[in-house]
Amino acid sequence: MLEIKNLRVRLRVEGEPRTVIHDTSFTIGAGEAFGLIGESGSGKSMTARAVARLLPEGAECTGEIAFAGKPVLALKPDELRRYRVDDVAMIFQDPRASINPVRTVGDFLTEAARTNFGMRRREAEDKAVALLAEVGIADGGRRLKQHPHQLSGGLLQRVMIASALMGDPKLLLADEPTTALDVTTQSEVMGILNRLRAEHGVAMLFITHDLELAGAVCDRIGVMYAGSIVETLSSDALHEAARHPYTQGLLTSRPSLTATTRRLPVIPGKPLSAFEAPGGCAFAPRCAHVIAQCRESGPEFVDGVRCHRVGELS
Amino acid sequence: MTAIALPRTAAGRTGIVALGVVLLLALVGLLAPWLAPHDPNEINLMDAFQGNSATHPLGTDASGRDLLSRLIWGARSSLAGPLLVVVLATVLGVAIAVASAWRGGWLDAVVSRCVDVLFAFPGVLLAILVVALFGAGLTVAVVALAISYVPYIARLVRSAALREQAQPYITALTIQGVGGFAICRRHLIPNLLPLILAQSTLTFGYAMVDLAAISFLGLGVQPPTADWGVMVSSGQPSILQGFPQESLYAGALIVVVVAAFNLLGDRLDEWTR
Amino acid sequence: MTPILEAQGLRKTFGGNVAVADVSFALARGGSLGIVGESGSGKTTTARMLVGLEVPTQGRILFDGEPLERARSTARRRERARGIQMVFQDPYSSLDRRQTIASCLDEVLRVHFPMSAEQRAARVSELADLVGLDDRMLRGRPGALSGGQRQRVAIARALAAEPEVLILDEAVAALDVSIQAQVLNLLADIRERTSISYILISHDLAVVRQITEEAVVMYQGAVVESGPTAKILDEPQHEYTRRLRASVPGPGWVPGKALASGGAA
Amino acid sequence: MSELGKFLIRKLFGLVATLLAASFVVFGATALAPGDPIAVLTGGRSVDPETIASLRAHYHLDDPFLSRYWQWLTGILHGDLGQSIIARRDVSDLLASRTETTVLLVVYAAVLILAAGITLGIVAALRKGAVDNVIMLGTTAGMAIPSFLTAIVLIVVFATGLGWFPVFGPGDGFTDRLWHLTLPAIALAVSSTALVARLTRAAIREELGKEHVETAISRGIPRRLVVRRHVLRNAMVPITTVSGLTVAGLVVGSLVVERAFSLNGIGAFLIDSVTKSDYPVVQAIVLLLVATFVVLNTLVDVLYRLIDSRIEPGGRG
Repeated sequence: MLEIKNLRVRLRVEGEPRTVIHDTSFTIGAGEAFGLIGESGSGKSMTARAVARLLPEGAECTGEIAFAGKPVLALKPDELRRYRVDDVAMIFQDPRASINPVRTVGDFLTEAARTNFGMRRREAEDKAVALLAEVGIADGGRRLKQHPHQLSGGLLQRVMIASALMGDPKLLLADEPTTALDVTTQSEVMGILNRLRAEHGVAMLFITHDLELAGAVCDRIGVMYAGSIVETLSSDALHEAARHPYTQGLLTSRPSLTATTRRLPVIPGKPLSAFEAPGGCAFAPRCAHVIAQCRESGPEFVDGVRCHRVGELS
Repeated sequence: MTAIALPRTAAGRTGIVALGVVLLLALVGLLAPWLAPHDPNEINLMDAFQGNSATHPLGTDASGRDLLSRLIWGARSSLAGPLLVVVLATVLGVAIAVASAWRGGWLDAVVSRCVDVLFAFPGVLLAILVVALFGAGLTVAVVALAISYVPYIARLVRSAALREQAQPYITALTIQGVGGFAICRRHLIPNLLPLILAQSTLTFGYAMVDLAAISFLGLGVQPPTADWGVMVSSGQPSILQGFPQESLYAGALIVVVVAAFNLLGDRLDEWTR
Repeated sequence: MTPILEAQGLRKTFGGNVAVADVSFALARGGSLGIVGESGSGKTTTARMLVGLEVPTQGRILFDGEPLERARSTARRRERARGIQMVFQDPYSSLDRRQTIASCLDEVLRVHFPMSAEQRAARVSELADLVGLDDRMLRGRPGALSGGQRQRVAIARALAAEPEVLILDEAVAALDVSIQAQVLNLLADIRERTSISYILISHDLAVVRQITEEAVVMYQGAVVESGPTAKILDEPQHEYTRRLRASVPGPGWVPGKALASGGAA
Repeated sequence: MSELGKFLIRKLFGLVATLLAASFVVFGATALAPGDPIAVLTGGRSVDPETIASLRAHYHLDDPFLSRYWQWLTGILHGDLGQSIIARRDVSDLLASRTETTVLLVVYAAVLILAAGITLGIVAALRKGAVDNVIMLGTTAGMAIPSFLTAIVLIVVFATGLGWFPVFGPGDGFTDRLWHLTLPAIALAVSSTALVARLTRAAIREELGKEHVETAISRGIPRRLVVRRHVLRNAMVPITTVSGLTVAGLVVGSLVVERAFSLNGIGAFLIDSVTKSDYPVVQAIVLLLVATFVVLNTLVDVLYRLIDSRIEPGGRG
């Protein structure tokens, strides 16, 4: 349904172009959940923004993003608006900043339905209350009259999920939706998001830095490093079949809940953004298996992994 | 601090131009005795209202005084006045703000109440009240205006200081047992400095307008001293006689300086963020 | 052996709000204790009481068996600083952006020890070595460093006063996964080399397991469970601990499974 | 009691406290002043001690300070603003005729500022590029022009030059008055208009960059509705505050403009009284202006609270 090919994004920072997405390709099928994981500066959030065409001003975007065959990057303003109305909905990291603070929760939830589908207020409110019930907010009628500052972060993120589903989208873009929440709240909100997504048959692009979380809620996972996807794999195979040294490193460097090791195996150095990365393989400076070839030429993305030595290592 | 790079953006360049204008005019004021072609106060009624000429490049006023010389000498009080206002108001405002933000408690409460009361007196009004009581003159006007600016600076700096001292690096220093005075002097105030500088620059523009207004009202610098504000005022009767030059030249200089300081302040403000 | 740091019935109220209701624990000399909790659990207020930023409404803190007095004066603060130090969560705001790293470390040495400039310079490079900072970084300002490097500076600064207890307030929470692992290893190395004791304040159970032996779980201002970290995580007794444990994603995890009651507002 | 009620009562209490403190400052400052009021009363002539004594008694100059303050304050609360030393008439009578001119001038200018300033600010914020640049350039210049200079330029161009407007005087009858007050009002409005325009632009630009605006866009709400419902509506909060405070500041700005256009308003009267050391008049006018300023500020605060639902009881934000 969503097909991204050789996506490349450059932002203007203080008048200078900076590559944030180097070369990214992946697909998401109808109803599928795809997790995009990476550390800071990897370009994962920018990928989601590119899909919704919400990149900052002055951003340059090349390559292809096709939604059900529609070329997203070439949509005219009116088509773009219909695309956002009918096809995609986005959920952001900080619900408190993402909901207009001076309007009521009801205004927020019903605005799109009333504006875009011409629903009457009562009708839209009924639908909103029903969706609030689905996200585990029972007293929806009362909540509609409240202002965002009267709700906790966890509740607001549920409101955000309900609002995303108001337009019956086909693809949900979720950008670190639980990062700002407490662990127990994260679990609740993720549970709701996961269940509703499945019930409503909505596909999802899930952006997170938490590999385990992505593994638990997504069908497939793409691991991003320095603006490129270095590996895509099925969630089930995450722990057993990770082939790229970066994916393996991320899995092992995270402390375990069930066992204590004296020292964690680490990836040396720090994560780089696309514009900081050297020529050749971007991960080469941090890779334990680096050979001369890695520094000379960037590996192609072949058979789900981007590594020169994948044949020998896995 | 990082090496100072020349600004690349158009906005940055206007900042540099503004700074150049300000420095140039300040230099003119400093070098007035050497630059001015005539004695600014030399009255020659025979030469009144002359147009531009070789001896009087910008003409003369109603008393036949050389306008160029008066403008050059006028740079002194016109620039020094606002500078004094800014320095006085900033030193007082910052000291009060940092002390009350740092100590908190009753000191902060008392200072906040006093600031609130001072806020009830808009700048020029307080100056007028003080001038009414202590007599007209530049010194009185400068002090009065400075006092009326203190609450604005104090409020701004206090809230910035509160934000800054809530930062963990200040907490870390407190935990280390570094004394409050040392923290304020070595860390808090230096980190507020860019903000203070930007604010002072903007304040200079306001001070210039307000002082000129006070002089215009006849309550600041007293004629016949050459001062741009005074010249705008004393040139006013000449306008009806078809000779607006004195007011307009002096006024134009005020506008240029104020605009330059506003631009500079905006750039500094952006740079601070 | 007397615990190096002990909290007895700590309580802190702000106006009518109870931030910390009742907290007691003991940190063994050379040991490492985790204080686990989510936002609103009172764990940060507890940390602030330990370093003297807040005065407990009730209860007391014993350092090496002696009750700690209220740190009113600068001298008292210094004395406490040589016993207990703290590393903060945010590596960006916990360093003065205008100060070079060397001068930041030097300032702490100057406050605490009567050393000559050369002695201090030598000690600064020793500290830098300990946390893995090179000379170029020492001469630079925080702006030139990455988040992980800054956190190393913050650790070095805390160690400069040669404290017996280091409080790590979510000290690795803001770091990227690969950097977090590096800092966790560093913390383990430092404890091995200096026999310092840690108190780790964290919401991240895996991190707590990695660097602590004992832990207390806080919920709404009170300790609900305490004991050896491994035991708490493997066989959680309190309902809240179980919920917290079940909320952590991992292999075979199903989100929302831990959801016991419909979420509270 | 409702939160709003509590808020209003607290505001009212603060207003009264500030006014009391300000009145004390005004009166106290006058008492501190060097120079002898008797000298003003007698105009510098030598007078026999009995006359001086009777004058001192008449003006209560020998009473203790606090008692004089109390008499003055209670007088004011009863509408007695004291007596002019120079004109030997009640200050309230002297002010009555002059108030109208000043109020009309300030209201006229306020309307101009709000209409032009907010419009320019909105246009500049939403039309990036040439339009924005021109408005920014204009407002940069506008903010740098002192009102007395604007006054002079307006007189030179429109009054003496083109002859479209009268040069001086307040005029008779309402329309004629507006006619006469047009140039003064513009002179008073220019720099404040520029300020309001810039701050409006900044407020809207800031709101445009907010994440909730991005959410609205991502939900496919048409841009003009996003701007109207989310950007302008939210930016109104800071814009109201700034505009309100700017308008309150006009109370003082009018002094200068009245002088430049020789209008017989309160401001001109104040300056006149200052030069003649007519303390009772100075006290009364300063207090009046301060009261107006403080009341307007309080109104702005109340308005702010009414349009921003986020404000929790006990403070802003």
